[in-house]
Amino acid sequence: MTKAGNAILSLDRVSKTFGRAPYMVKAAQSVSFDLHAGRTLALVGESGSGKTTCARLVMQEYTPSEGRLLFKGKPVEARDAKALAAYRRSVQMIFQDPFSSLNPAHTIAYHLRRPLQLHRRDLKRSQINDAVDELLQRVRLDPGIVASKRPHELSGGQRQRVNIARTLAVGAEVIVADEPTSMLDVSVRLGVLNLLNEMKRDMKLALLYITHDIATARYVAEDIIVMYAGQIVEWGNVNKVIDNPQHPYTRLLLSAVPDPDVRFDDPKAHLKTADVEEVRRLSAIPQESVVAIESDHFVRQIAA
Amino acid sequence: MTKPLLSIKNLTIDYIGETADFRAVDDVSFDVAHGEVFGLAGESGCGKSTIAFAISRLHKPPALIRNGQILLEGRDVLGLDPRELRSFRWREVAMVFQSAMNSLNPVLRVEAQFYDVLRTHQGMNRSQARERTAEMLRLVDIPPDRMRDYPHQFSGGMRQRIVIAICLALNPKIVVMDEPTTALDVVVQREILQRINELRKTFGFSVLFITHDLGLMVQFCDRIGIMLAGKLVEQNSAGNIYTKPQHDYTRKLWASFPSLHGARLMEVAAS
Amino acid sequence: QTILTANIEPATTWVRNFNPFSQTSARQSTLDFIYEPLVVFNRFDNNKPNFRLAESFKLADDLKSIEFKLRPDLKWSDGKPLTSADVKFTYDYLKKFPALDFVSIWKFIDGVEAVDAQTVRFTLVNPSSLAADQLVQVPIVPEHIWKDVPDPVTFANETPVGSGPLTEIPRFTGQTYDQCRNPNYWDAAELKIDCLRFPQLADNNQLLTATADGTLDWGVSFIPDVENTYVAKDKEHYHYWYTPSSMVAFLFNLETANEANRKAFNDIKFRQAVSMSLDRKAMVDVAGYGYPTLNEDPSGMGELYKSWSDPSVIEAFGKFGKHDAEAAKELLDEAGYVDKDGDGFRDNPDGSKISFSVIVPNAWTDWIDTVQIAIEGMQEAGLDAKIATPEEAVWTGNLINGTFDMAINSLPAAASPYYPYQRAFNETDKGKTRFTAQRWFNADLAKLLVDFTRTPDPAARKDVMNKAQRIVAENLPLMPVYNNPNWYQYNTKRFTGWSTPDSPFVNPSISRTNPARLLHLLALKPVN
Amino acid sequence: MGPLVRSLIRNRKAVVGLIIIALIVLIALAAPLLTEYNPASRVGRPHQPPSADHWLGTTRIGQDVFSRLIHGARTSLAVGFGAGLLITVLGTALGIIAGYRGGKTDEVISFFTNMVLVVPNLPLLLVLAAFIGQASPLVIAIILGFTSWAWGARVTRAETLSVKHKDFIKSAEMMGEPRWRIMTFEIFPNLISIVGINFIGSVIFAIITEATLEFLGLGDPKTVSWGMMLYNAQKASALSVGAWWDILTPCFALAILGIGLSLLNFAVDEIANPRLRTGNRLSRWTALIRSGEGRL
Amino acid sequence: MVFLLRRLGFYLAAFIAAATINFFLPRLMPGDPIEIMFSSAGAELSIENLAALKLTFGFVDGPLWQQYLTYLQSIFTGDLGRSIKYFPLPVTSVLGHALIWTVGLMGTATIVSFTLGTFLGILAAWRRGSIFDVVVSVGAIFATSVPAVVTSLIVLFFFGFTLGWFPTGYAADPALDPSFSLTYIGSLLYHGILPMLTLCTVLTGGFAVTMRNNMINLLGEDYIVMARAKGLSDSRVMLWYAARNALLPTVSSLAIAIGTVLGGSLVTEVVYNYPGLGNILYQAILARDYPVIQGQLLIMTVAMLVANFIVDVSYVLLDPRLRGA
Ligand SMILES: Nc1ncnc2c1ncn2[C@@H]1O[C@H](COP(=O)(O)OP(=O)(O)OP(=O)(O)O)[C@@H](O)[C@H]1O
Ligand SMILES: Nc1ncnc2c1ncn2[C@@H]1O[C@H](COP(=O)(O)OP(=O)(O)OP(=O)(O)O)[C@@H](O)[C@H]1O
Ligand SMILES: [Mg+2]
Ligand SMILES: [Mg+2]
Repeated sequence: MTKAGNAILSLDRVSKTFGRAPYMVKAAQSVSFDLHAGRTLALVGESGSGKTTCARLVMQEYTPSEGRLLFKGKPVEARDAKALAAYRRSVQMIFQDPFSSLNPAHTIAYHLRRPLQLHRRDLKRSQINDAVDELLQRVRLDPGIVASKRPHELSGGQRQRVNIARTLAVGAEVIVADEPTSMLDVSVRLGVLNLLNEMKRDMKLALLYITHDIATARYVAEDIIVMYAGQIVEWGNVNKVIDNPQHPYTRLLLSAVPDPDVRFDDPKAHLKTADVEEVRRLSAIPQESVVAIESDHFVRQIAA
Repeated sequence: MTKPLLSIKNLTIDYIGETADFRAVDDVSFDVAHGEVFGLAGESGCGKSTIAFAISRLHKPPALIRNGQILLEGRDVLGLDPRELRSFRWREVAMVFQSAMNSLNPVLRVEAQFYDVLRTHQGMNRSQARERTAEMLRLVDIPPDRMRDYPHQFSGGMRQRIVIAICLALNPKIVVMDEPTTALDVVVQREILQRINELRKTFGFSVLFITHDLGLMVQFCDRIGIMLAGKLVEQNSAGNIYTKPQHDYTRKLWASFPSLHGARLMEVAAS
Repeated sequence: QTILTANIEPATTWVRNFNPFSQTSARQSTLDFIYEPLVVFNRFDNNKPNFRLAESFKLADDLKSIEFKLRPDLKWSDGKPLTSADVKFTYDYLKKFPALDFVSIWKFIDGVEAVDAQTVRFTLVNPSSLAADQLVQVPIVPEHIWKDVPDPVTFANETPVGSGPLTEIPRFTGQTYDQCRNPNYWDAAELKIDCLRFPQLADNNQLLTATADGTLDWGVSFIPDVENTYVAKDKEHYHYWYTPSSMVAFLFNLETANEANRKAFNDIKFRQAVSMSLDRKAMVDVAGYGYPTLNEDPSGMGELYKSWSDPSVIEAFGKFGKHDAEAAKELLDEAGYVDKDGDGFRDNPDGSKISFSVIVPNAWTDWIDTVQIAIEGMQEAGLDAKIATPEEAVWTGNLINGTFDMAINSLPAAASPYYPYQRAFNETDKGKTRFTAQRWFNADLAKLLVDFTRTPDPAARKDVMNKAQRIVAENLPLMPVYNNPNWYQYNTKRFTGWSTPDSPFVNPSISRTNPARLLHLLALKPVN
Repeated sequence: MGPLVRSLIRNRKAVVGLIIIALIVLIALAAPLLTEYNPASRVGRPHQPPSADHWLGTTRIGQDVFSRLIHGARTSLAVGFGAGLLITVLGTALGIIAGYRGGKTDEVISFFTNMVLVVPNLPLLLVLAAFIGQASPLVIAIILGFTSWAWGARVTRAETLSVKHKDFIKSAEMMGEPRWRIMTFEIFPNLISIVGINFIGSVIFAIITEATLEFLGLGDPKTVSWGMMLYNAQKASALSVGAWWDILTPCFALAILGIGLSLLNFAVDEIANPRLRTGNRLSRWTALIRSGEGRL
Repeated sequence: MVFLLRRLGFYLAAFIAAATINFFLPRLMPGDPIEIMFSSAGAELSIENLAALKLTFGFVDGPLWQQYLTYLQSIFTGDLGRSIKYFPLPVTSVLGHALIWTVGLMGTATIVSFTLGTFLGILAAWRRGSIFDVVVSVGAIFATSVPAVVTSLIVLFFFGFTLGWFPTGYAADPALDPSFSLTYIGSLLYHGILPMLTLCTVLTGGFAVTMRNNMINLLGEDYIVMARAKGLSDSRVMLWYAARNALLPTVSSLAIAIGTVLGGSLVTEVVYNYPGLGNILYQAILARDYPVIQGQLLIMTVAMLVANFIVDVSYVLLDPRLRGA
């Protein structure tokens, strides 16, 4: 897809299937993409299209059924424990549910202290506390107030900030964020997204942003991938894809996004069930050929 | 204005605590007209579901309705005796719950869950009920022959549509929908809401629609109320809420929405 | 029909088994009542023979053989004649199936022959004046039935054919069974009772209920606080009479592996002192509810073998069988057993430490209580004694193998003190039975016991026994404390003719170990 | 732990339960100070009814029942808490390991757990106790520990499975926490209430079972314990001879201790699962409804 | 189906494992049953007779593995040997007789207390916080926390001895012959009341609590709220929606409860001298009746396995979600 060159991490025609023959689910089919330092790649698609599967492949929670994973240009070998550990450390994740991603039994400070103890052996005990404070400040939390609290005493947005701080503490280079704001209140969503953006910019992180909210994808990402039934159907520069959707599924998705400017009564906006079914049917058929609309906008052909 | 269908007056609801009470709904009043879609928006925990529950009087301890009136076509819902209440529920007010995915009983066939309602309220026998069930399922694009399946055999969107079909089985006067599509993806959400919109036009029921997606709400609702910490802070037509938000909080809500096309409100957010 | 309700054995459910050779699992009403003995010796009447199937017996002068003459015209309950062939068959049968030979009769005899239809002759391994006593313990079974039994060991003999008074089983359920009149009983005229009924009674509580509400006419139960819980319910009709039975005694293992203990145990002074420290009265009253008979006789004769007892022995050694805490301490002091290391307990004169446990089976509460009292006494005397309560099986094993220091043990009651002495002090039995657990053997005593069996003359026998008991009392290998009660409750409401303290014509117990129960049964009559 | 203790103190059941247990523990600890009678020796005539000298009468052989009662409490408590601890430690460790490690480890542990669950416990214990012979309280506690962990393991495993899928475990793994640390520091603290319920339940079970085994005659007769008191009283036909104090004393002692522990157990259950709570809230609510200050 | 097959596999494995434990346990017990038999019967056998007897009882001193194989083989052919205490009855018939009583007592008690407990639990949960709920919860605490020994002794003391209302032993009046007559059945019931009462007291509380807690957890589910919103009557929501679903975990607790029931019935049978399996086991242990002990444990294990299997099956029947799997 985008040229591999300086990608930190790339998926090279990776497929993942679950189950056996009659009940086989192809959760990801020949998926390829690159993550670059300082850039965000958004992954959108309907529920069950394989987004989380991709995230898990990146996290090495799943091993690919086919294809390979390149980290800084080199394939990641499961046998090389040290390299694997380094990989795991470099790729961190922010979960969808801020309520379950922090251990209710521990203080916020503990959550940040542990990665430091594990990965920053050079730090002395006293320095670790300072480092914790610094991390909290970086995600705009007041260490004096927050450090000694437990997760349930924080709001969802605050918790997501703690999660971000933790990925930083581990020393992540790639952050996978699987719907990091979908469970947050509308009013704090942007704050978290802005923070992620900032981190990406300042720390030169590569960000994989998974969402079904195309609007926020456009807000945070440079590149976008649209998935359907395990396949990437369209990808490229985020603005170009959204403003000039080529694949019928991308168009369907975009037309379904709530738009306060168009009321349901408006016949223009009406989705016909039959059409929707047809788009779904066609998009689900595996296709090889890819058409480049522009240098940074590609679309998969659909079956005739 | 004609007499409203549903009229909520000074509704105040507390959750009783060990020592102090928590006021979840604070002096809320609004009306829903015949055939109208009224939207309630607000952040999580502002009391939207609490209001929805009160309309069918579904609250259990420790919820306590401290004050106020709920009138449906002028009849005081809070004054109904248990028998009246049973026949009032579903026949007049039907509900789609926040997690409609889970609101079907997992161990009963879909058919049985229709039959329950039809028998209780209309005294139908099994074959009559089956006929009616088939009719309702067709309305929401579910093949009627699947009525003998169990809920877990349907996808989330289908389950949601089944619930909607059950809702409409008795031609209720108003359907309360508490975030009916939160768990679904946008295309399915769109399909379902469109279908509700059509049915509403056909059958003429009103809808009380609860969500925190303002964009969606403006698309779907006729009038919208904005809630903040148990209070109804603004109430206006959908267009006005969108274009001329009055309350600061409403404006802030809008500001938090990145828009798909163009960066209309981005500046507000950044500031 | 007159039915007498009796209780012989506790049971959770009745199992229909009337195999007279099956010691543990046959119903205990099998012997004597179904299979009549040749002769019953009445211990309560100077061991006088009461002729049953046999009308006489004759011991050869050389004491090497014995002939029994059967009554004429004896019949089995099925009407077939009972002859000497059946007797011979039975004894030969035991030889063929040693597992059936519960009295080890073939160690005692070496041949049996039918002299004529009415006479059988046994030849003995060793000359013995006690041959009849031994031989009559074997039940005689009908040849025509038993010869076809494929496996007599597992044979349950559900519908027995017998020779005794009560052979018919008209009713048998898990909770009750009746045993009724033999239609062909030779002594039918004497039998006034038509049936014995045995309700199943599992434990003390049930027994007590059945006894106290008058259901039982004849019982062998332990009843706690019998005066209050039983007699008081109907003073006129409810009675009990507990005669002395097996002897309970404490003993030291003279061959214990613990050297220091062994030293003390083998010192007669030490044993005498310990014996004096035992509060036998408390054991009887507290541990035994007052039911056992006190036994303060260092030779073990006691009440049970009173007629054998030599007063001069009691005079000389009696004080060592009586509780006297002060005397015990004095004797220990005198013998040099004093506390050398200051731990509060006496040590050997050479300073080695004496410390031992008394073993008693885990579930036998009355014995445990007895041992507790013994230990209180020994501790009072300054000895480091403790209690240990192994499982019954382990206890038995320990006694047999000699892996213990001190124990409580019992010796079964018998017609004369010869039997317990023989059991306890016969060196060839060492390591084979629990009765030789003390491991004390004495050549003079052994010789006296042999003499006893070869002495037909009663006066001469008494003389032999006098010598024997003196040796025992002198050496105190056992420290008798009491004789177990021979349980017997009887109800005079429906039946009379009971053996009572006023007319003690027969051992009153209905238990299996008392063949005289047959005589007792025949003496009973309905009230009207 | 702070919040747990606070919730315990606020829970009425917990308070009553704690008071009962504390009282019994205190009495057991102070036993030698409360009576001059040696629980094992004869200090009076047999089966005397309660009197000023013997507050709860005497046993069949004249031991002081009160003295046996309060000394016996020590045994019951020691066995209960000892075995309870052993059961809980085993059950929790196996449950967490099985649940967290999954795969083969889980299969093996689960198989054993299910095995132990389907072998009837008390009969097995009976046979084991008989096998060991004159089982002292310590021995009973140990057998109990090694045969009764299965239920706890199963529950803990189930709970571990649900915790394991929480994102905070995944993030700890991603961070590179070693497995033992995840099990002990990440998972375990979240199972505290389950472990607590398991512990109290096991204590109750152990106390009951010890008493039962001893009652059935499989204990060591030298032991001074409530089970032995029951056994001796039963053996002496205390019921039939009207010596109710001999048998009812250990009966009520066991019942009261059981109730105390159960109250605590229910309370922990309620704290772990707030839905089960009734308490103050509901009474306030009811009062408000009654006074007409609101309705449903 | 696959689910059930897998469970069946487990049960078979569990059965063999239990049989194995069962084989080794009594063999490790100290003491020789024959010797005990004779020492407690007060009779003595000579060494030779003892050896002969042992042979008859099948105590061969062959290598352990050989004994083990023979044992396994005989188990699968249903031959459990002969009882020593109830010699010469085969173990199967000793246990067979006792089984009837235990199944009668325990089965009835389990059914009664499960039904009653479940019902109380349902009502208590439905009327959360009411006096009824408080009474049920507190009652359940009391009932479950008092050992079965204590309950049986106290019940026996008051109703059997002090008041004398009920018999203190036997499964039926021994004067009556077993039959299907009214008097006999009446006597059976009369004698069964106290043990039944005890068992029910011990069990009902547990079932009530489980059911109550499950119900309370379920009552928050959306489909319950929806059922109420549908205007269904309270009883229908309570039984058809809540109770039915709450029964699922309760049923699984029933399988585990069978163990408790077995334990409880053992004690109860001993206290009331009921001629059931528990009492037989107790007596067998006292008498070191190996064959009976082994057969007993095996039967109890099989009972547990069968109970578990029934629970599995009913689980599948009750929960459609498992059916497809
Ligand atoms: N462990 C698994 N075993 C079997 N099938 C799986 C597994 N994980 C995912 N799948 C299937 O793979 C497909 C893709 O799932 P995935 O979770 O990647 O979707 P998604 O796009 O993340 O959906 P959502 O937006 O709901 O999170 C789905 O059909 C799902 O059912
Ligand atoms: N049973 C209860 N006891 C105490 N407080 C409750 C209870 N149920 C709800 N609340 C509180 O009442 C407030 C309003 O809850 P409600 O469910 O009506 O919010 P909502 O607006 O529907 O939120 P959401 O968008 O998350 O569904 C919340 O703060 C909640 O914490
Ligand atoms: Mg809500
Ligand atoms: Mg000393």
